[in-house]
Amino acid sequence: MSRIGVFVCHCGENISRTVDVEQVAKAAGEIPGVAYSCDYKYMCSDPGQTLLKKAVAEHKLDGVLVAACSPRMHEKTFRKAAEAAGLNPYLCEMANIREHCSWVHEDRDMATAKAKDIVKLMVERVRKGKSLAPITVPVTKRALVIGGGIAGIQAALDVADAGHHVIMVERDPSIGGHMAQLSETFPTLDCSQCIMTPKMVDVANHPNITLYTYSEIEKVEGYIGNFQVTVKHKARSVDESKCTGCGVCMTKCPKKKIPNEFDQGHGMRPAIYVPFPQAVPNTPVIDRENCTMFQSGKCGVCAKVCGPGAVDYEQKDTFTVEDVGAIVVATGFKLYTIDRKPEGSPIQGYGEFGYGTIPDIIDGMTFERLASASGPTGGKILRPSDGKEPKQVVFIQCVGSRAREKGISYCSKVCCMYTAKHTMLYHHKVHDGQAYVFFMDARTPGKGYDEFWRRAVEEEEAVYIRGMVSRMYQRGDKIVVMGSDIQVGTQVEIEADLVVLATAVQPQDGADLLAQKLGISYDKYNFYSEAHAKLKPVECATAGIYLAGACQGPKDIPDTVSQASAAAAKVMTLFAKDKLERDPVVAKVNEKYCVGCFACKKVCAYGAIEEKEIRDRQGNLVKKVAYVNPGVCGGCGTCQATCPSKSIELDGYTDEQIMAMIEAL
Amino acid sequence: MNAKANKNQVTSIEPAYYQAITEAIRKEAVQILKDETVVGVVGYLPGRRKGTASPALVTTVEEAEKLIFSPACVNNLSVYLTKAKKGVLKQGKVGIVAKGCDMRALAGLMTESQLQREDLFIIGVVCPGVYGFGVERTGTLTEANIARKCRECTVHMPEGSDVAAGTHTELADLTPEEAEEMARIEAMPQAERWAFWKEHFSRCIRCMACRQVCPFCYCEQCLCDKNRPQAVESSPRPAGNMAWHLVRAMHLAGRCGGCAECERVCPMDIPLNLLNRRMAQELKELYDFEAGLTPVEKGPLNEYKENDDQSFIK
Amino acid sequence: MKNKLMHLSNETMNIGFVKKVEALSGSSVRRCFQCGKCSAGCPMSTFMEHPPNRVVRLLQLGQGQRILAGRSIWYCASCETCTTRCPNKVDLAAIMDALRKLSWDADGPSKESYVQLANRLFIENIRTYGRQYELRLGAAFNMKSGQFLKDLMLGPKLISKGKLKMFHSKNKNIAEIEGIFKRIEEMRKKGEAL
Amino acid sequence: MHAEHIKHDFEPKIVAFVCTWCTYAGADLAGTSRMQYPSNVRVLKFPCTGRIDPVFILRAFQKGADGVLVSGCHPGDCHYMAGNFHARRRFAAFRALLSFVGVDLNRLQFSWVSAAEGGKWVDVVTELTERVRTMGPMPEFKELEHEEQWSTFAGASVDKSTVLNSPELKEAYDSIG
Amino acid sequence: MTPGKKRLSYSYYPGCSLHASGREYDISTRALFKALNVGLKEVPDWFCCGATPAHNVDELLSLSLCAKNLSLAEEVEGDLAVACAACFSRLKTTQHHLKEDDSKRKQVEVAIDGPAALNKPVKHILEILAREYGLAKLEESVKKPLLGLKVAAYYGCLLTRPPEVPELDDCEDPSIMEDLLRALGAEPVKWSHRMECCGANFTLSRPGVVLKLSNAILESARFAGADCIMVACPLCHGNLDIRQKEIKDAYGAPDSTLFGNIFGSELHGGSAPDQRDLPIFYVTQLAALAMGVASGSLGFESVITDPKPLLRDKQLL
Repeated sequence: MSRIGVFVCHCGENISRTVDVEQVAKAAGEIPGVAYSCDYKYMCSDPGQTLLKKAVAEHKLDGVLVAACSPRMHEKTFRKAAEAAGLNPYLCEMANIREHCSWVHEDRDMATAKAKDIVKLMVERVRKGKSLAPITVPVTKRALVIGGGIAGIQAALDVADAGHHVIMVERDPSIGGHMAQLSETFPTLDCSQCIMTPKMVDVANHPNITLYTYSEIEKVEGYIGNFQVTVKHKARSVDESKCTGCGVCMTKCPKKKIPNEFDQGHGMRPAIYVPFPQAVPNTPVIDRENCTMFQSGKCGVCAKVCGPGAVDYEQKDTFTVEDVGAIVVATGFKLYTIDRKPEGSPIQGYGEFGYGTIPDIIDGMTFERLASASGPTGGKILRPSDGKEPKQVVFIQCVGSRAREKGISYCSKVCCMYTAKHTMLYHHKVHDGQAYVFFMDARTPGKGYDEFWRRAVEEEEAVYIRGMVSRMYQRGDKIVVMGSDIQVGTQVEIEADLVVLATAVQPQDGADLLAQKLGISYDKYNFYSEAHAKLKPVECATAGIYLAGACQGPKDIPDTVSQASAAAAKVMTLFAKDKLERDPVVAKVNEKYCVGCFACKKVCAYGAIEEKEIRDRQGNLVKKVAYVNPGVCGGCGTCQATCPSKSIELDGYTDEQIMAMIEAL
Repeated sequence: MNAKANKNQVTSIEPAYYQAITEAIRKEAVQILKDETVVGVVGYLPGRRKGTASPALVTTVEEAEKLIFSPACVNNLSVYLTKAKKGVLKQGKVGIVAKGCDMRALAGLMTESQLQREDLFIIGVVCPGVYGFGVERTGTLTEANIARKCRECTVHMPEGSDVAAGTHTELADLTPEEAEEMARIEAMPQAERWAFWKEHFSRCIRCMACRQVCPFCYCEQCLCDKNRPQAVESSPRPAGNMAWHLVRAMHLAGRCGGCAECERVCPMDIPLNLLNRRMAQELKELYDFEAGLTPVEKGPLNEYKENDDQSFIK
Repeated sequence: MKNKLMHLSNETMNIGFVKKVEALSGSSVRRCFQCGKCSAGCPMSTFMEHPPNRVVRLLQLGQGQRILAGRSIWYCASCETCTTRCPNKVDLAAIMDALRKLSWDADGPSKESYVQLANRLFIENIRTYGRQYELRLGAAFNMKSGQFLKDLMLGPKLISKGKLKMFHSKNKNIAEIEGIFKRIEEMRKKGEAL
Repeated sequence: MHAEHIKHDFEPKIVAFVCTWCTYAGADLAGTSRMQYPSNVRVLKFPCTGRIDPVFILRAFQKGADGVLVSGCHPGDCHYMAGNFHARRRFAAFRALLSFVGVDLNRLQFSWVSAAEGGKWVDVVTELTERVRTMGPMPEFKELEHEEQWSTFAGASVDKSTVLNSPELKEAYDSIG
Repeated sequence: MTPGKKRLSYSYYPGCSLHASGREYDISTRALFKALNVGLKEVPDWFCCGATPAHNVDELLSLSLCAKNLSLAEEVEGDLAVACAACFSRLKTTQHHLKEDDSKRKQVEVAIDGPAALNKPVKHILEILAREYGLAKLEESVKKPLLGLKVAAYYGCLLTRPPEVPELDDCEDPSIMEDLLRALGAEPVKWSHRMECCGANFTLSRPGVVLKLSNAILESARFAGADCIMVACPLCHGNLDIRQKEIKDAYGAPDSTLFGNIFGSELHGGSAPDQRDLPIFYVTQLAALAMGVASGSLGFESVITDPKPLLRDKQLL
């Protein structure tokens, strides 16, 4: 760059009060290579910008420096102006002589001297600058949604409704997730299945949604706009294309006493089954572990009774590869259990509550099933051990949650509300029963939430006891609950018929393995990490992957749905253009000198660096070098600082630019 | 670290010990050349002058029968695979004779994707030490003629090799000269430390022998040879010398295996290994990293922990 | 029980005392979020005017003197149930030890004299004889506490069963015990130990 | 806030290498809040502390910096997720090396200054400037710049002009240019 | 060490109680070890461990006393066997604390004027029997299985709490005593109060406390249908055995307890609450009995709540 223009701004009096801008402009004009310099009252104003454009044309400037405010303020403004004048926008830089100079110093001489220095440094930066072209990446306008709970369903429907194709992958035989298991939902107490099942059907019927249930993610390759995802379709043993969903196989299956996972093990199902009557798809799956045919080779009843001949014992796992441009991760949660944990596990069980051996100590989800009209008791609250109606029910909050001694320090966020809901459901169903709740804090922020909790206390007569339970043991057919009421300052002992534990929300099993496949980060509990806690709560740090629901942290249904729609909006934003354009501040590899030590790859937080083979004309491998995928590179430059031979370089912050600035110190 | 129980501490290591290793190396080298496991073996042949040895790539059984191991086998042979005899790996698997410090370099080079373990047949040598420089070469290794780096060697056993020659034997009661020297420098007042290194570096003639002999200086273009921008002045003047040696120490931090070849080949007797050892010591203290005998996924400066020490940061 | 107004200010909160408790016990006080699990499981809670969770709460408020004035700390049986079950890993048993030590050092105005007396006699016994002789301990306790008739019926029965020895001798190496006591006292005098 | 206007005998040259997302923004905030601090500091903006190469620090000292500041996002706040973590290790090692060769680490400051910490930026810069001011100019690297290799030149007692006083030498030297 | 090849042998720290109120524990321990051919050599000139009173008011003293005892124990070969749960807890706590806290260790080493023996393995006799001698071998050695004897295994506080110190078993749901009982042929009952506090050393200063807490334990054991209680701590034994009569006097009246209230009338058909005498056994007494050791050498005569009727009833005498 040999014809640089320097424009010094007064910013009204903001700069000129403490900095002698004329002197700065004059000094700038004397720097070799500066072809033009001037000062002006308001560079960012229309006349100021016109001044800049004119000067570029008149003086044939090939680089522009505006000495004014912080680039965080007006860099875009001036780059646009420079572009309008026919310059590459990246050849326009700003020298910050306001925030970093005139506003923070009062001595006019020293501030002026500093301003001159800043201009001198930045002139060097402009001099060594390069024209950069925005990077474009093609976008495949198909989205993958992992997980078919309410989060995945919402995200999938939103994206599909916007006209883009969606692939939904669900691990279980049916979509619906945890929400399908719930009886009623806070704070309105509407029936969960009533609001959930229509959405499930929508997914199944949507022309833009391809639904893969009983399937898992095998492998993920590619980057934003261009992922290749291998999906594993686990053998269902039932041909989905033939099955009519008549259900005869299930009624005829001789093996019927298998605890039903959907009912938390309290109801029974056959070996060929759909998890629940409203399942989507309504195609059964054979549980091979429990099927007599698979275990001993003798049975085959389901195949015999199936009219369309859909039962297929020979079915194998199959794989498909899907090209997608964006991925929404909505894998949800699981509930903590109080059982004894394997040795060395960071999470501990509750020995003081009997390690889960007392049958009438159940968790919240089991209570949901007991309260659900479609549940194993038909909606009657009956306790598991003897089927009696419990008259004294103790609810305990924060089991696992907020217990760093058990390995979980966080608050599970939903338990306060659902416990309040449980006390109401219980009171509605067992009028002469009494509910007690041991709690530490009632955390009920949310629209209508605190009112809901107060209703449980004031109208539904739940007795809330501020304190925790130290021990529970079976005595006769009662469970003795030893707790304390810290407000009264005494111990409390309750002989309960049933105890319901609000157990912690934990990430799904295998969340870490999926994260590793996706190349996204997760916290020490295996919850997925968002790119920014405040401003990018939906995005992953890995571009093109978005989070929805409890896989990112405990969430209730409204929050989950909001985040799912937000994730869908992010996907749609990405899909709004045919090509993805992004800031060209990315790293490039000098393949001539790269020796392939891949230190850059090791430090890259984005996984943007790949190994590339260089071959000669005969096709023989000459060497392996690093290759930066510009679509993925975040532009931090850690790779360049790490590279011993500096064979990788970050555009916009090249060694040449930086060294030139240091030389000018 | 080796189990103390199994090692044998002696006051001198006699030629017979080296002879036994020589035999073992020859046997193995002949075998793998014969059965075409490898296309060549990098090892040591007797030097022209008596009592010396020089690195060589042998490709025939006849040559392999001349391979030796003696206290004069000072060179780190790993450098031959990435630099001097780089081409040979393209022809097939290569055998290499490796002392503990060579093994470390090989492991480091594997970590850095410069070598693949499956391309190598490593004939490990249980090395009790080699000669220092300017010492009397009697054929017997003693406290008087052992190299400085070998006095504090922790890698006598070449774990991770395909075969190992020799039995674990060490010289007893060696004074840790390098450690003492490091401690002495650390104890100096800051200005004196500066003067110490300034004097040493001012002698540097930038012959680049240190770079040439270093297994880790395998860059095709050294940062210090670049002139756009010129980060390190390339003429042998004090400013550039200081910058060169600091940059080199930084680039080797977390990688250097401590073979001290740089120090051995320095014509100006600059104690270069002290810099490398100081960095190794720091990385051990801060991140519990030690250059080992097996490749790792990432070196200490290519990874991080969220709770790394930051007591020096405000 | 009087419910005295708690006036909180930098002056009335004795944080130095809390720091001492934390140093002696090696456990954080602030970490407690008052879930009350300690009090729920404490076998001695019913005997205390401040249940365990409130002892920690008073510490958090810098009200060490209120704790020392009461008898709660002397009714702790050191059963470690609280420490074992605390969700926040607050070592309450160790905090109780620390509080008793500080009360002991201050010759505190505790209401609970019997437990303190028993402890004192127990330790004196060790210093004098090296081992514990229960008959002497019991007798001395009854004498000093003025309960001459306590366990009157039990004593002879136990003696006849061989459970209480009428006679006993000192350890041969009793001087070593005295040495331990002396050296600890010295360290404390020099401020080398708490 | 009015800083005192004292004319000092020595105005140290302070160079700050900062990341754009946190510390640069923090310094901006100090500006918009009109906080005052010594004008000695010259700021070089980087995308991330992870981009900062130890060579830059070395070069800054050689080019006359009396003090160097490296500042970025707090751990966990890195805009690029982990750049500052890598920088932390790199500079921990570099500090050890500089100290070993006899550089006074009081001249090299590292800090985490977030976009919200205008006050901390002022504190860090002020403290470093004042500390370096009391230490005086940094002679080490500057001397090296002006010294020649041969020991006769390196010897402090020998003045360059006297060595170049023979006409032949002078001529040879000038012809090198 | 492979069992069977070399004879197991231990150094032994009995503690004060085992030389006085808990003498039958000492006697039966020695008899049992002899019967099992396991060596036991008493540490000469041991001191009191300081028990609860010392750490109650002076942790440094408590740590120093234990450290001194540990260094005395160093003189005797073999891991240190401890029978008293309180001594065991103190000795293990001392090792744990001093290993973790360097400054405390230094203070203690000044106090005892020598190094603290932190690596001398300290073993409770329960773990020696169940793990080192081994349940299988123990079962083989049984000569007179304790058939039909329903035993409530009582752990108390100090054997398992806090979990990181004794490292004996799960701190909330241990099974070592029950396993041992099964090996001896007895029938461990499932009961609720096996880890509740008995009142411990309040027996001297505030016996009322002990009466209340120990009563709950006895009631719970009776409710579970136990014939007797097995303990591994002389203090627990003292409280449950010596004060059993007193407890009955204090709480014996119907409807005076929680259990009496709720279950008493219902379960016992309106009759008076269960007031059976519950003999309290030391683990070593039962084990030795099963090994065929003569009952005369197990100190049954020293016990207040006479166990002989029960043993006769079960044909174990």
